[in-house]
Amino acid sequence: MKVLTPTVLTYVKVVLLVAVVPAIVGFVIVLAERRIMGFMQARLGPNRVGPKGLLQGVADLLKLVTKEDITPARAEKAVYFLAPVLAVIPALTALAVIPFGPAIRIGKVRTPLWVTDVNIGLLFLLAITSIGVYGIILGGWASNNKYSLLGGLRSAAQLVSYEVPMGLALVSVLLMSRSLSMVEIVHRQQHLHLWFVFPGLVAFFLYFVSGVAETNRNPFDLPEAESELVSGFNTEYSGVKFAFFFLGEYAAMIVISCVAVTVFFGGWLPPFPHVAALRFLHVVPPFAWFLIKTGFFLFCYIWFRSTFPRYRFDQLMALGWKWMIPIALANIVVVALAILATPGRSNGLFLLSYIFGGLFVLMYLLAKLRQKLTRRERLAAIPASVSE
Amino acid sequence: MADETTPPPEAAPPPPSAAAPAHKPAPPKKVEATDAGAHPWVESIRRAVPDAVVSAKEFARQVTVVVDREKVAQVARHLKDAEDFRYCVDVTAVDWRARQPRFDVVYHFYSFSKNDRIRVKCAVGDGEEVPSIAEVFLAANWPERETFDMFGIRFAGHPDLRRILTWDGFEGYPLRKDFPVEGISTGAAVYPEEWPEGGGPSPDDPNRKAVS
Amino acid sequence: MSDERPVAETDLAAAALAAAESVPVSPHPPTLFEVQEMELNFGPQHPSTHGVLRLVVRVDGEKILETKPDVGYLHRGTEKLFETETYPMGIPHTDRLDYVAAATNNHAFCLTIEKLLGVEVPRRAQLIRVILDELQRLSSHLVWLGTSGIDLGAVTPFWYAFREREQILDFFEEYCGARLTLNCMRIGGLPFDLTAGWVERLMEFVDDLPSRIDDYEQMLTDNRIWKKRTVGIGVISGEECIEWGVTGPVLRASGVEWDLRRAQPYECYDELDFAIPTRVNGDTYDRYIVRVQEMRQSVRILKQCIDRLEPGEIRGKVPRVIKPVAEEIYASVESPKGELGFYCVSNGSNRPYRMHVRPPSFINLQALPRLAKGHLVSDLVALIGTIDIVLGEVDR
Amino acid sequence: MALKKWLDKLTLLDLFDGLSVTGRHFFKKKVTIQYPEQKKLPSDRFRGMFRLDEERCIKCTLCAIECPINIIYIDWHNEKNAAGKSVKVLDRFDVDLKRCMFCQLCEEACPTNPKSIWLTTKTYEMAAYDRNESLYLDIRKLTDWRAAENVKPFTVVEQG
Repeated sequence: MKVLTPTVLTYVKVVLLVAVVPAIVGFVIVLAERRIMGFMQARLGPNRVGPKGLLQGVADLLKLVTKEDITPARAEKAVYFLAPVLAVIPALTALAVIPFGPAIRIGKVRTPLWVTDVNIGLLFLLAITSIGVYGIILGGWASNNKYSLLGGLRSAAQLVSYEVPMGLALVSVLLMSRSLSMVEIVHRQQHLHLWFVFPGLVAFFLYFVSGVAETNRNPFDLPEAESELVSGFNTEYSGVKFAFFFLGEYAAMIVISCVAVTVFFGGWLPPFPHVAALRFLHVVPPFAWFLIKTGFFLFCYIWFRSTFPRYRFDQLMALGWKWMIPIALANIVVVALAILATPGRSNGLFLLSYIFGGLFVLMYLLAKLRQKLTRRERLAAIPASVSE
Repeated sequence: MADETTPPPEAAPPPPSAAAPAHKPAPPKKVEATDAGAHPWVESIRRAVPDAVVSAKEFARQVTVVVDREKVAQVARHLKDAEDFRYCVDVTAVDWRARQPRFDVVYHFYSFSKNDRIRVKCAVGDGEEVPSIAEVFLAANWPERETFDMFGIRFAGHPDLRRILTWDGFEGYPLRKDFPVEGISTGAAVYPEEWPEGGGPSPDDPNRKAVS
Repeated sequence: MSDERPVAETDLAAAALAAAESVPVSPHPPTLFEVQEMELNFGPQHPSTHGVLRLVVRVDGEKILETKPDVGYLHRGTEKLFETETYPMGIPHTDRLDYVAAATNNHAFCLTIEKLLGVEVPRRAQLIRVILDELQRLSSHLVWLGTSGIDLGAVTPFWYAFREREQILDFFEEYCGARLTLNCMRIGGLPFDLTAGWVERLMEFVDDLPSRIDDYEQMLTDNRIWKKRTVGIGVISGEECIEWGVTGPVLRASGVEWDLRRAQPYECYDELDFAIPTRVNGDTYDRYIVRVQEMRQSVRILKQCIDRLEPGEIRGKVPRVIKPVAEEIYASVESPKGELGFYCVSNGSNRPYRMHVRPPSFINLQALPRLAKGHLVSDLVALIGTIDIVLGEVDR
Repeated sequence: MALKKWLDKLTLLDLFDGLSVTGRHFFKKKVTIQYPEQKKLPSDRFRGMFRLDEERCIKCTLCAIECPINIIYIDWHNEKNAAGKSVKVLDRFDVDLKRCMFCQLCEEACPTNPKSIWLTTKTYEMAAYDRNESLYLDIRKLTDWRAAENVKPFTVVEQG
C-alpha cells in the first residue's frame, strides 16, 4: 500500500474531520440537545421527523438551507458574509490537534487518530479558538443592527475576560504534563496513572467554566441572550449563514469538550487504567472512551443550559476578573509549589489530588449540612408560609 | 354512542333546589343614594377649599363629592395631605352627551389609614380644561392621558399629555357617546368584512326578521 | 389609482435601501470615551415584552438613561363594548382583559354589578368563587414564574410551571367548559355547580402543589445567578409604590401589607385564615419571593374553602332583566396583578352607561421608567417580568 | 459568618441543587400528549363546536339577542303545516364562527329544555383554511357539523 502514505492519510483525516464533524453536529448534537432539554423539562422533545425524531437534524438543515438569505441594507457586506465563516473555520481547525485515540491499525495501515501532533498543541488551540470569537464580534457589528451590535460587544468583552482564566488554568496543567503537545499530555497521564483532573480539580473547574463562557452557552450566553437581545449577534442572519454560526457554536462546544477530555480526563484512557480490578474497562476501545467522555461534557453543556439563569453582562465580567483570574493564579502557585516541594516531583501531584479531593468533599458536606439547617430556618421565618 | 342530538345533562339548568333554606339570599333590596353633605371628608374639603364642593352623596357606602372644575387639583392636594388619601386609584370620565357641561371627570382616591375610598367628580364642558393632578399624584399620569385619549378632555399642567391607547394622529375620541361603536375608517383595517354568498346580515333583505 | 401595477420585489428592495440610506450619518465621528447615546426600540415584537409592549429606550452602551413605554397595540375598546351590551353580556368581554386571570376579571365585574343591585351571593357560590379566584391566582403566578424565568435565561421552570398550570386549566375546563376565557361567573352567583369529584381531585392537586413549588424554589431561590439578576434590581419603596399607584405583589414586596382580600374583604375572605406575604427590600427578588409565598397561601385558602363547602344554592335572587338604579359604583378585587377595579355608571337601563376598568397592569406599568432608570438592558427584561403585566389588560 | 458565605460560594451548592432538579426530571414521566395520535378527552362541559336541533328550536331568537358580539343571524317565516296550524320555519340560522368567543351565553339563553343550541359537543378541532367558508355555519352545518367526528374513536388521555 504505497498510496496511503502518512501525508495522504493526513488528508483523509482532515476531510473526515471537516465532513464528519458537521454531520455529527447536525444529526446528533442538535437532536440530542433538544431531546435532552425536553426530557429535563418534563416533555419529549422533537420526535416526529423520522424514527424517534432521528432525522430532525436533516430537517433543520434543510430548513436553514432553503431559507431566504437576507442581507440587511447598509450592512458591511464583505464582513457580514465573512463572519459566519470566521466562526466555523477556527473551531474546525482546532480539532486538528486533538488526539482522539492512540494509533489504530486498519488492515496493513497503521495510523494515529489525530491529524497532527504539534508540539505546541495547547498553545495552538488557545490561539485558534480565540479567533472564532471574531466571527461573532464582526457578525454583530456588520449587521447594522443595534441588538446585534450589543451582542457583538458583549462577545468581545467576554472573550477578553475568559481567555485569561482559561489560559491560566491550562498553565497549571502544563506544570504537570511538562509538554504542550496534546498527545504528550495524554501519555503523561498514562505514565503517571493519574488523570490531571485530580490534581487539577480547580484548574479543570476554571477551564470548563471559561469554556462555557467562550462558547457563549448558558449561563454565559449573553451575546445571544434570546430574551434580551432577541438573538444578539445573529439577529439579522438567516439561512446558510445562520447555519454556519450554529455550526460554529456547536463545533466550539465540541472543541472545548475534547480539550477538557484530553487535558484533564486522560484522553482516550479508560478510568484508572492501572487498577487491576478495572481491567475489564479496556474492552471498550480507546476511541470510544474518548467519545464517551466528550459526550458527557456535551451533556453537561446541555444540562447547564436547561438549569441556569443567565448572568448579566457586568456580573459576568466581575466573575471573570475578580474570581476566576485570581483563583487561577493562586492555583498555579499551589500546583507549582506542590511539584517543587515534594521529592520525585510527580508525587506532589498525588498529594495535591488528596488535598483537593478531601477539601472538596469536606466543604461539600459542611455546606450541605448548613443548607439543611438554614432552609428550615428560612421556612420558619416566614409566618405560615408552608402549608400544613 | 349516545344520541348526538341530546345535549349532555349539564346543559339543562339545574332544577331549583327545594331543600336549601339555610342560606337563602335576601331579595334584592332597593339601595338609595343619600346626601352626604355632612360627611366629615366633605366638611373638610369645604373648609380647606372654599366654594369647591358642589354636592355630595353617598351610595352603597361610597362617598361621591362633586367639586368645582377649577379646584380639582386643590381638592386632590388637600385630600392627599390632610385627609391621608395618598393613593390615587383611578382617573376617568363619563360622557353625558346631552348634558351641559358634557363630561364628568371622575377621580377615585384611597386612604390606607381609613381603609376607604372617596370619589371626586367634576363637570367639564367640551373643550374646557381640567387642572391636572399628575403633579399631586404620580399615579394619575397615565389615567389622565387615557382620559384625554378617550374623551378629549384636556388636563392643564399635565407633563406629557399625549394619546396613549390610540396612536398619535388618531382622529376622534372613542369613548364619547357620539363615536360609533363600529369604529371609524382609519385606513388600518386588515380584514374587510365579507361573508360568503347568501350569508351574513343584509339590512335590505325583505324577509328579514332577524335579530342582530 | 387607475394604473395600479403590482409592485415588483426589486422596487421594494430599492425602497428599503433608499429608506436606509436616507438615515443621516453623523458628520462628526465620535471621539474616544465620549458618551454615545443610542435609542433602542424594545418591542412591540420582542420575546420579553410579554405581548405587544413597546419601549423606546435611550441607552448609553447598555445602561438605560430613559425608558418610554408605548402601549395601546392591543386596544380593543372593551369599555366601549360594555356600553353597548346588557350587563350579563359584558362578562365574556372581561375574560379578554387580563387573559391569564379571567376568573378574577369575571369576579370583579360581577361584584360591581352585584354591589350596584344590592344582591347577596349565596354562600356556596361565594366559596366557589374564592376557589376559582385562588386557582386563577395560582395559574397567573405560575405563568409569571415561568415567563420571568425565561426572561432571565432559566428556561426550565417555565415548563414545570406550565405543567402545573395545565392541571389548573383542566379544573377550569371541567368546571365551566373553557380553559382560558372562562366566563365562569354570573351576576348574583355562578353559572354551574361543581361537578362530581371535582373537589376531591382539586384536593389531591392542592396537596401535591407545595412540593412542586419547592422544586421551583430549589431551582431559583438560592441560585446565585438568579439572586445576582434579581437582588437590588428595580428597588422601589413602599411610599413610592403608593405614589405611583402600584398595587399587588409589587406593593407588598416593598413592605406595605395591603391586600384587598384583607383590607376590604369581599365574598368570604374575611373568615379565611391566610397570611399576606410581605418583604421589605422592594427589589425584584423580593417580588419573586412574595409571589411564590402567595402561591403557598393560595393553597392554604383553597384547602379552607374546600373544607367549608356545603350544598346550597349557587345563584342569588337576580331579576331576569338587570336594570340597576341610576347610580355609580366602584368595586375592586385583588387580582394576581394588583387592584382590579370596575367603575360602573348606570342610567337605569339594562346596559351600563359607562363601564371603566381600573387595570392593575396599566397603572403598575407606569412605574417601569422609574424602576428601570440606571439599570442595564438585561435588567429591563427582568423588570418587565417583575411587574407582571398582561397587555390585554394594559391596552384593554 | 463570612466563612459560611465562602463555603456556600465555593462549593456551588445552590447550582448543584438546581442541577439535581433538572437531573431528576430527566428520568421522570413526561407529560407530553402526542396530539394527533393521542387526544385529551374534553370535559362534559367543554365549550366547543355548535350544534343546533332544528326540531326543538322555537325560533325565539333569544340566543341571537344574548350574543355579546352579535354573530347569530336568524330568519324565519310563518307557514301552515299539514294540520293547518301556523308554525315558524327557519329560513336561516347562521353562526359566524370566526368571531365566536365560545362564551356559551346563547346556550344559557335558550329557553327550551333540553337546549336547542349547545356547545358541549366536545369538538374542538375547528381549524380551517378559509375563514369565511369554513367558519361560517349555516343550518346545514350546524345540525350535522362533523357529527361523525364526535364519536370517532381516538386514544384518550386521561385528565390530570
